[in-house]
Amino acid sequence: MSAGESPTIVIPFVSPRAGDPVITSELVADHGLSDDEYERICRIMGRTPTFTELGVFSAMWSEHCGYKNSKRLLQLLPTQAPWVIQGPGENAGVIDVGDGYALAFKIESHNHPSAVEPYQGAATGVGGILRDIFTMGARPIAVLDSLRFGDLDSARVRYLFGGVVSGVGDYGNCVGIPNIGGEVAFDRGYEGNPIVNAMCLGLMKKEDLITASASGVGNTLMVVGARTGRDGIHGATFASEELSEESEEASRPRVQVGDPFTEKLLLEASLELISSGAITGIQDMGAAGITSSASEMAGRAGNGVQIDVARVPVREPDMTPYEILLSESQERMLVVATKGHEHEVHRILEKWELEAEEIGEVTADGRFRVLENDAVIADMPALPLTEGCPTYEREGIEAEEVRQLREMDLTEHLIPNGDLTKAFLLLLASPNVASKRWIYHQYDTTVRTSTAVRPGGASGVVRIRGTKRAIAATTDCNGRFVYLNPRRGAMIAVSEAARNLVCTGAVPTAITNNLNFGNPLKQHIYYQFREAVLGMADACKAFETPVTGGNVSFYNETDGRAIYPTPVIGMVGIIEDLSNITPQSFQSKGDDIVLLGENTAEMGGAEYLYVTAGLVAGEPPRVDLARERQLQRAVLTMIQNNELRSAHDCSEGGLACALAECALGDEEAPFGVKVELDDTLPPVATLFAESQGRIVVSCAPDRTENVIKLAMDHSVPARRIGKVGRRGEAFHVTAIAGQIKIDLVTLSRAYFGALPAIMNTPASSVE
Amino acid sequence: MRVGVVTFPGSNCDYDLYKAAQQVGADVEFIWHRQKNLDGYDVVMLPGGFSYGDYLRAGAIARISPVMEDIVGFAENGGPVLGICNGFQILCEAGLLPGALIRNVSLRFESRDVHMLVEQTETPFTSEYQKGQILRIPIAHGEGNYEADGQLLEQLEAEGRIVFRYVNRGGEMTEEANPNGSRNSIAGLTNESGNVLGMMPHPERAMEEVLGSVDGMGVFLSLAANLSTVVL
Amino acid sequence: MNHFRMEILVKPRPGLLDPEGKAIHHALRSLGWTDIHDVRVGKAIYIDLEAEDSVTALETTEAMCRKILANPVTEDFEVSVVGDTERITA
Amino acid sequence: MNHFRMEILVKPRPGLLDPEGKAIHHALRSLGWTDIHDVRVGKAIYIDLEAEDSVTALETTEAMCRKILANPVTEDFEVSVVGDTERITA
Ligand SMILES: Nc1ncnc2c1ncn2[C@@H]1O[C@H](COP(=O)(O)OP(=O)(O)O)[C@@H](O)[C@H]1O
Ligand SMILES: [Mg+2]
Repeated sequence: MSAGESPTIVIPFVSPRAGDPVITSELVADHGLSDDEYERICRIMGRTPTFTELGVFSAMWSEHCGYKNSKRLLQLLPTQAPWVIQGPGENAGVIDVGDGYALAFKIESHNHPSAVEPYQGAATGVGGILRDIFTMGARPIAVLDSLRFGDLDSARVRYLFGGVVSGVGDYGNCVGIPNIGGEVAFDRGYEGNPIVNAMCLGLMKKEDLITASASGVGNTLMVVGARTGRDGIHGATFASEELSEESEEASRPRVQVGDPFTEKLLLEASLELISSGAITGIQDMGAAGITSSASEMAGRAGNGVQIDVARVPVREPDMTPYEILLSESQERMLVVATKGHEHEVHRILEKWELEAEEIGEVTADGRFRVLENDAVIADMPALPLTEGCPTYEREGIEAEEVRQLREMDLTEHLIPNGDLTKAFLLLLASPNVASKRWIYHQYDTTVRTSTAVRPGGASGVVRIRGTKRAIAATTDCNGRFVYLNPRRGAMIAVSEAARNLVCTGAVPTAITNNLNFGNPLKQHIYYQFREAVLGMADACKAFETPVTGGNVSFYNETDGRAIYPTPVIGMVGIIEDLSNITPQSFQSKGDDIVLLGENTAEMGGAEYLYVTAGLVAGEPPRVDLARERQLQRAVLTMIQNNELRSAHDCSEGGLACALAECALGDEEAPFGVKVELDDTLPPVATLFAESQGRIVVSCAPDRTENVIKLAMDHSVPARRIGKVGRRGEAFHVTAIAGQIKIDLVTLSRAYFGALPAIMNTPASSVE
Repeated sequence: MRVGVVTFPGSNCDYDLYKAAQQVGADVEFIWHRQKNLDGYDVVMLPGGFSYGDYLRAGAIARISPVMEDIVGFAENGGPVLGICNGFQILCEAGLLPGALIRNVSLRFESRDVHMLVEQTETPFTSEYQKGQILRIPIAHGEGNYEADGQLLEQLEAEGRIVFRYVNRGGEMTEEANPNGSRNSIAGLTNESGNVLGMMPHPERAMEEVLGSVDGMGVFLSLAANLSTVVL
Repeated sequence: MNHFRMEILVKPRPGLLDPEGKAIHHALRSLGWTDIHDVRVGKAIYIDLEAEDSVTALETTEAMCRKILANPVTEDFEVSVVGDTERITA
Repeated sequence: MNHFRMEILVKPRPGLLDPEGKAIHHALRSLGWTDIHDVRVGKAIYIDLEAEDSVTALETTEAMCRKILANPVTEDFEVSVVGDTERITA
């Protein structure tokens, strides 16, 4: 080549595989690619892609893998802090938690699969998130689940709810990872399109961190674990489609079945592989299977990979390369073994009664090349698969319908329709407020013997064996607030998560998030998305809780109607000393009850409106991030100074419901309550408004002065509102112009009996 | 005391059991399910979990693991064997304990604290408890419903082989206090010679205040007390 | 009205992973039964009911399957009459 | 050698508690099917194997049942051949 001449680019020619369909514009559209995107692919390839190549591009450039419509906004989130070891971009985020330990954590959604097959959809959701954690070299130590369903009066919704809960439970129980918390909400806004998000936390010694990259040219790619079947082919594109009547029928063959037993073996084998030093990288085969794991691993290392699909162990005969590359069969991993150490991988896998097969190698040429025996059937540049997906920023406009709901005048609802005690019982027995025991009694919460606070507390806590430390975690999001005001709603979600951690004695440290939204191509959905991301970014900055990873789930729509925008926040915190762990419920009769924060008449989005009037309306409560931060600092100081016996934040159902939860505890020995509230507000607002920035604490009477003083030092309003009564005494809360008085047995029955009673009525997969 | 904790594929309480035994001063080792030699162990413990995924029936596939033959021999020679949760299920499947554990009446996995009454203290597993003591201990299982025919139940009662029974906080045997529908509220029982104990609740999960209860310690302290005298 | 005993066989749909079948297959193999190609596990449900005749009994049972006994997404079912009044009371 | 598909029906022994059957019975009743006397739930296991002839296939399968597939304390079993080479490969 002489100077000035441009280098000749050799475009590898790949002849179409016999039997593969020809590429037509319909086929391109079926793969979820726009004309522009297809042209871009042709430019990248330097020719038209083969059918297999089209499948690979389509999966990698799907919303699920390519983050087309979210990437630009997500870049606005804060991701850095001195304690962040691994930010977004890996299988999971990792933070330093002290004493030489690192914590990996992440949240994932499995909404669409769960809508079609609740049990398997939820189970495989848990399976996927566990793999994301142990492929970082961390041993999973806890799971949380964040769920949303339609109203439980539908037999189909009960079927979905019951199926999801046993799916989440059976999978985690079998693998042996304790569930330490989560959340659930029921609202017609989720009818037909449930939300199933699972979060996992894993612990490792800092030096055991491993990443998912295909480094070391010449190293061997191995697939380990379960065999590849036709499950979930095109799951990644499927996860990015709206649900419709037909999709339920049409997507059946895509259902993936989970095998938690194999997962448990895979977990042990993977951790053993990682500590053996025989491998340089490992990644779960999640959405888009081998395709995404291989190309992402290549992309991260700036290398290429060559894979022979004929060597992939399959479960079914006659699978095409297209199917093998895109299968989403569960419980599989891609491992990069150091050249010459393959036998060690085989030895470890054999011990755990699992298969391992060498399927290819890491190359230097930056190509993603696929062979079928000797024939090349795909040959494409690796980097554009992971980095080349076009990203879009769209215009967002608020829906008129939502604006009207938000601006609705709620004054008439401040006048109670009858007896306050009756309204209160109705609220307490609403599945959104009532005890969630029916759920978490199906989850193993104590396996691994490290759970210090089980589900039912403000946040779950697991101790780190051999240290004085513990990790706390919570998931939070009130979708109604986000629906009515996305920016504020997202801020509330972050604030509430932090508040929940603080109540158990933890310092909020970092978040992962799961952004569940409708179709982003619709302007009003994009508006919700953008506003929510902006709100989250502000709140995360205010609380110094960087985002270390997350997941976006778009197209959560049924027949054109979107769910409430639901940006679930999964937050983790550190408890420096086990003695700081603080319960949520009252501990001792005669203790003073102190309210931190202020009651307001902000009824917007309150559960009270939904229960009494079927309304989701009004401006959600204000949230002042600076004051919220002060409140949380104050409570942490009180806890560290040993001033408190309990702390509980006010959320769904307002102050009255928070007090009831403090009184009831785990049902065994509830305490009476005597509280007097002198707020000059309508009693409905005092008792049931969901104003932000409030925490109910209890303390020994000789500590009350300190508690109030500490609050004042932080400019947090505080006042003693009453006393913890004797066991068996009444629950009595008085507001100006109204009161709630009720015996503990009735209270307990309403709160604990609600969900079991509802779930005792038959469920059905058909309406 | 030298304790062997057996790990089957799918066991998930093996590590917890290991730690619990270590806490009372035992010298503990894991026994891989393919191991064939139990020489030198004073106690063998079968942990909870989901050996072979609990597929077919809980404990059914683990029962054919190579180690089980030796465990049967170990038990026949009087060696103490403790099976907790899935370990209990395996012992029943292997015929080392009578009866069977079938699905909970609720058909749901049941995970929570239960209360159980200590009825027998003349066993190597319970000598450090008081007769009539009420323990608060976690359960976590889907198939813990102890099933046996009337004749066997009578025999178990007559021979005093029921060691633990589900009760409420006040010590009464009630339907609500029975978390899985077990016949006669049986939570744990021994074989005829008293050296094999199976129980559904998890004493190893109730060993530290930070976990909510220390009521499970008695099981491990009893073994330590009984076996260290044997060894010395 | 007559008595019928219905047998309902509920099987995992072909192509779907059957982890239980896989585990049993593995166990049988390790016990020396190596000539096995495949194991699939489903449910066998027996319902004793009263109906006009066997056709109605079958129809009713199929309706139960669609409504609650089988999961249409993951399972297929087969219904048959395996007993009538005499055999049941015997 | 020939291929056989074996069907194994594993049923809870009469008289023993069958929590799943009871729950299904209850659910069916509350859905309006009130003419049901009893529901029992067992397992249906399908094994594709190779054997000399159907007699050997049956014997082998029965041995599997005794060894592991059924629990003699709580379950009875029934074995039959439901398919041979042709039907299986079809
Ligand atoms: N799906 C779930 N899985 C596990 N625990 C749950 C789930 N839903 C709720 N919980 C637990 O029930 C308790 C009450 O839930 P919630 O009312 O959402 O708490 P809060 O309002 O304090 O955030 C919490 O401890 C929570 O962890
Ligand atoms: Mg709440």
